[in-house]
Amino acid sequence: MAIALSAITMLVLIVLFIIKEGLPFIFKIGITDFLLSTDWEPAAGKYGIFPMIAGSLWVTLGAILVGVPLGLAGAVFLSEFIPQWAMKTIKPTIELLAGIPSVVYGFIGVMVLAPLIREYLGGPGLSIMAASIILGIMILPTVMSISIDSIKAVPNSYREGAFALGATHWQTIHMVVIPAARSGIIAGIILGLGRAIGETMAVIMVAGNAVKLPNSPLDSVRTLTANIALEMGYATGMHRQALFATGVVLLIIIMLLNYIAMTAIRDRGKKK
Amino acid sequence: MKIKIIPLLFIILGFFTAYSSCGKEKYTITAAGSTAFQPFAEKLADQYMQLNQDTGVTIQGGGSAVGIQSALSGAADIGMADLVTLPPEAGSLSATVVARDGIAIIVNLKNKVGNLTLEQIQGIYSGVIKNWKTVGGNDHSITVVSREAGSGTRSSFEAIVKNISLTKEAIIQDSNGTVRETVINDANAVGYLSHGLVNDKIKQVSVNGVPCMTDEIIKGRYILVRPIFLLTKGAPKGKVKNLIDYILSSQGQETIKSSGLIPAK
Amino acid sequence: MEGDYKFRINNLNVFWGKAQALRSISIDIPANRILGIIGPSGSGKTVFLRSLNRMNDLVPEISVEGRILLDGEDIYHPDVDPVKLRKRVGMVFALPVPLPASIYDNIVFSPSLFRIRDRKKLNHLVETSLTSAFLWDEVKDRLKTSALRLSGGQQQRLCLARVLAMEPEVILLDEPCSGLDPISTAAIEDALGILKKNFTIILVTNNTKQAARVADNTAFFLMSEMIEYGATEQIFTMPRDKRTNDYVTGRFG
Amino acid sequence: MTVHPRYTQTIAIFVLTLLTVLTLAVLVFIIVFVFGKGLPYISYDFLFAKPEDMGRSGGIFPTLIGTVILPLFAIIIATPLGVGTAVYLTEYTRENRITRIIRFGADCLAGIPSIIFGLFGFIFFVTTLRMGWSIMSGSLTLVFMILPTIIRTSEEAIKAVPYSYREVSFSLGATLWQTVRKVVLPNALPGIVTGIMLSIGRSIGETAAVIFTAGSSLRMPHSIFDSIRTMSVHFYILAREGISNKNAYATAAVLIISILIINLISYWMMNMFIAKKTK
Repeated sequence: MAIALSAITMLVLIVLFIIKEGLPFIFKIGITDFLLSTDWEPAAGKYGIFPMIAGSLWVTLGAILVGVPLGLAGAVFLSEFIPQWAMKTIKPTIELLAGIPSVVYGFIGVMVLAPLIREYLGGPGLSIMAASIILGIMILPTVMSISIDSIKAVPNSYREGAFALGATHWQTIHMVVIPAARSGIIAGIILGLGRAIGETMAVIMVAGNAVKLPNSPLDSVRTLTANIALEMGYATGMHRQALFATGVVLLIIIMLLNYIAMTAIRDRGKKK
Repeated sequence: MKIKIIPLLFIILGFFTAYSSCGKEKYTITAAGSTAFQPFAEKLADQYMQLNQDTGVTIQGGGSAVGIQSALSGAADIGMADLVTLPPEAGSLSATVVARDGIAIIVNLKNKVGNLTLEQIQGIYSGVIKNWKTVGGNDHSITVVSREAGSGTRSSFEAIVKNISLTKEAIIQDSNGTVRETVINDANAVGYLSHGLVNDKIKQVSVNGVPCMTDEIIKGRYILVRPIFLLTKGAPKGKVKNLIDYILSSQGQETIKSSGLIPAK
Repeated sequence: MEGDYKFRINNLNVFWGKAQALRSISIDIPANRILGIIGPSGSGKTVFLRSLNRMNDLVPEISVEGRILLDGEDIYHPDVDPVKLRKRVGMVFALPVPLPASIYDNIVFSPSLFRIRDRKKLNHLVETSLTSAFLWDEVKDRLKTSALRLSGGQQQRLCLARVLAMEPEVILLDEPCSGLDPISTAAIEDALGILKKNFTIILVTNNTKQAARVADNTAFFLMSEMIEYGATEQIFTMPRDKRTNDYVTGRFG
Repeated sequence: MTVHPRYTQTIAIFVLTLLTVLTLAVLVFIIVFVFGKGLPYISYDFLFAKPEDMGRSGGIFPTLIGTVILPLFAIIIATPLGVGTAVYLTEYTRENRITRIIRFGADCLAGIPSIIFGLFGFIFFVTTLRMGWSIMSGSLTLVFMILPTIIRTSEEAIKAVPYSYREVSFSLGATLWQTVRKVVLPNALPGIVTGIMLSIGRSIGETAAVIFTAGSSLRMPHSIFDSIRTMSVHFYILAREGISNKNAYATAAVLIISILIINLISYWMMNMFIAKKTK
């Protein structure tokens, strides 16, 4: 009880801290000006973060498009079609990848991926596409390893029941196993999503950080996190409050995403 | 219950070692701030500690604003900042110029442009000049690489070039090293960085006909130059003063010069 | 129906949410006998059984009214600790649920909760419980292997032995043989026949023949009500209620 | 709609195989790339000598120590807190508005960028509590950062323990706490360990939060109130400031190897544990 409360208090503390530092600023600037203006020039007193909001959403969406199908497919394949002994080497390898620092992924993005994109697809290379792919790869291990755990946790009797009713292995997987493991899989995706939208260093390295609304996946963007991290070291006064306010917006976006995900789980649960 | 006692023991053990070693700890000076000056500060600190065995010097990065803030809050004894003009909140701090640093304009080795005027630089960074053709290069659009808002290098650069309203197409990189990497990798890129970090993988262009070289800076002919400040709360005293004096001594200034920075005077 | 009564139950009503799961049940259960409870699925047998060791407490939607006396004490009295009650009233579930640990550890699970640490005593307990559950000979050489490797019938006898090791006074069995082969079923029935010397046994079963074979007394539950209660012989040969007759002769359900 | 299930199955398995191979290929490429560029420079001296000239030459020993100590302290503090909270949420409270809010909060916090934790740590621990840039500030900040992950993964693992196990435990006279300790936690352990592994990984790989709180001093720390630099921060500084690419790759390779070793140890421990239960 005391433990739970202290952990929760710690978490609340952080949220309050961010809100206290950031919220007054938003009201001072005006919510619409802050959220919808496309001009970010702290030196000139212009604080519009719309390009960063767009940037974060694009990059996260891209990461999900790359990471979730791959991660889920990998998890299903590895837990349903691979013998136990092979799994014993593959799963640790995946978890190993979850531990590789994001800066290493970012560095590989700069050294390998960005030049490829610049060469073959055009643009500056440091772009939404580069960031999406790198983030997608980064969240792969998280999505995969948690999905594997929850697929493994589905009792074998469910599978046997489905087989006994004449289902093929694939039907069993998508009609019985995945629905049963859904809660865990979604938890994995949410964790991955959180990691993608919250990732800072790797994104700074590969996204190019230009403050503008992107026109194509090959354009350079700046995410909300990058905006905070890039300027935090220097910012003082209003500028620093603006960065905390960026943090508040980020927090709200994350809450919205989680809320949507949770309603999705609940609604699907009701239909059953 | 077993589960909980073990970590507790660890924590207690941690505190114990902390306090037991606190007793024999020597005096430590902490300096924090400018990432551009950090490498040189490390070097100077090493030399200083060779001479003064009783004093430890810890160098932290974080950026110029961290330098100012930590000097103000007392988190660091010395704040390091590399801005042309210090922000108003640094007014209460005592500032000592210990070195100067040239800002070099760099392009890719394949680029044939060798000189830019201040007006051309202003035009490129404001997004008015979009093609290398306009300034005597090949027919390629320019990839503008700049630093993050608040960066000491960027604010100094913009303060000297004047009237830059940075083009929205600009790629933003958060350190000298990455600006350099970006320009190395992109044939159409232009960037600026600390003079000491120019290497042979990139090409440095002259500004108004003057190359960015130590001699030219000392003579005052190269104009993109910014000072590096050490900030202290009140006038430096005791060990801190001792350290700053060492940096300003001929030996310290020699180190600064040999590492690629420009001496204070 | 002579002798001491272990349980005396008076006007027991159980509600599951708004629905009534048991309707004014009154029954006295004699000690050292086997009570068989029969009835179709959904008649309230399991809910009744779980009221006796307060397992129903774990389901927030369930509320219990009425009096259940165990040796004259109201088990729903606020002073009664359900944990201590459950130690006196053990339970075997319909599906065998061995904990994922060794056979030995499954048996000593309960004793070790009560701080019995003495190896010799534990070993002795393991042997006697497994023997009483007719399982000792089959597993005595592999007590340290996982209980999950046993067959279904062996697992259910392990669960019985696990309850015995707790040294309870009453054993509740909730359709313990529903998934088992005839040989395992026979083994469990034999074990119960011997165990009743030391325990009061309440056996819920879907299998009326099983009740006829092992129970001393039998109660018939239908639609949340207890229709009839009496000596097993009487229930099966001269039921007073027509519905009982229909059920035991297999005419419905 | 009318495609025969067998064909769907064949197509599905084909697609799955393809995606899995692609995934594994990408992941293997990353490891091979880093090892290829970094392994040749790793030597005894590189690991155990002190860095010279900002890391341009010399070794990485102090950062090795930092990488071990910082996550270790963080995990030691965060694990009991996180698992305890998960147990409390799943076993001691009924599902209600408050537990949902807490869970929602934990989910959201899992998504907060580490830079914010870094900032919080900098202002709260480093300046307000005057711990300075230190091992202490760094590991406490990491505790905040990994707590949500540990809570959520532990909760999932605990929920996955079959309800029947709990019933059995209660019916054998166990109290709630005994049930949690002897039945629920042991059976949830693999999932909990996965969460802890993820958190260790995240702590080791963290740059933004650490650089602001533990600092980036390259010297050997003498106490937990000294600043320290972890390998990730070292890598970041080497690579970003263009100090030395080859030392950066070598540091990354060492990082991956250390994570490998940690994972192997935890797998070994977990296998020992599972073996004890099923042998």
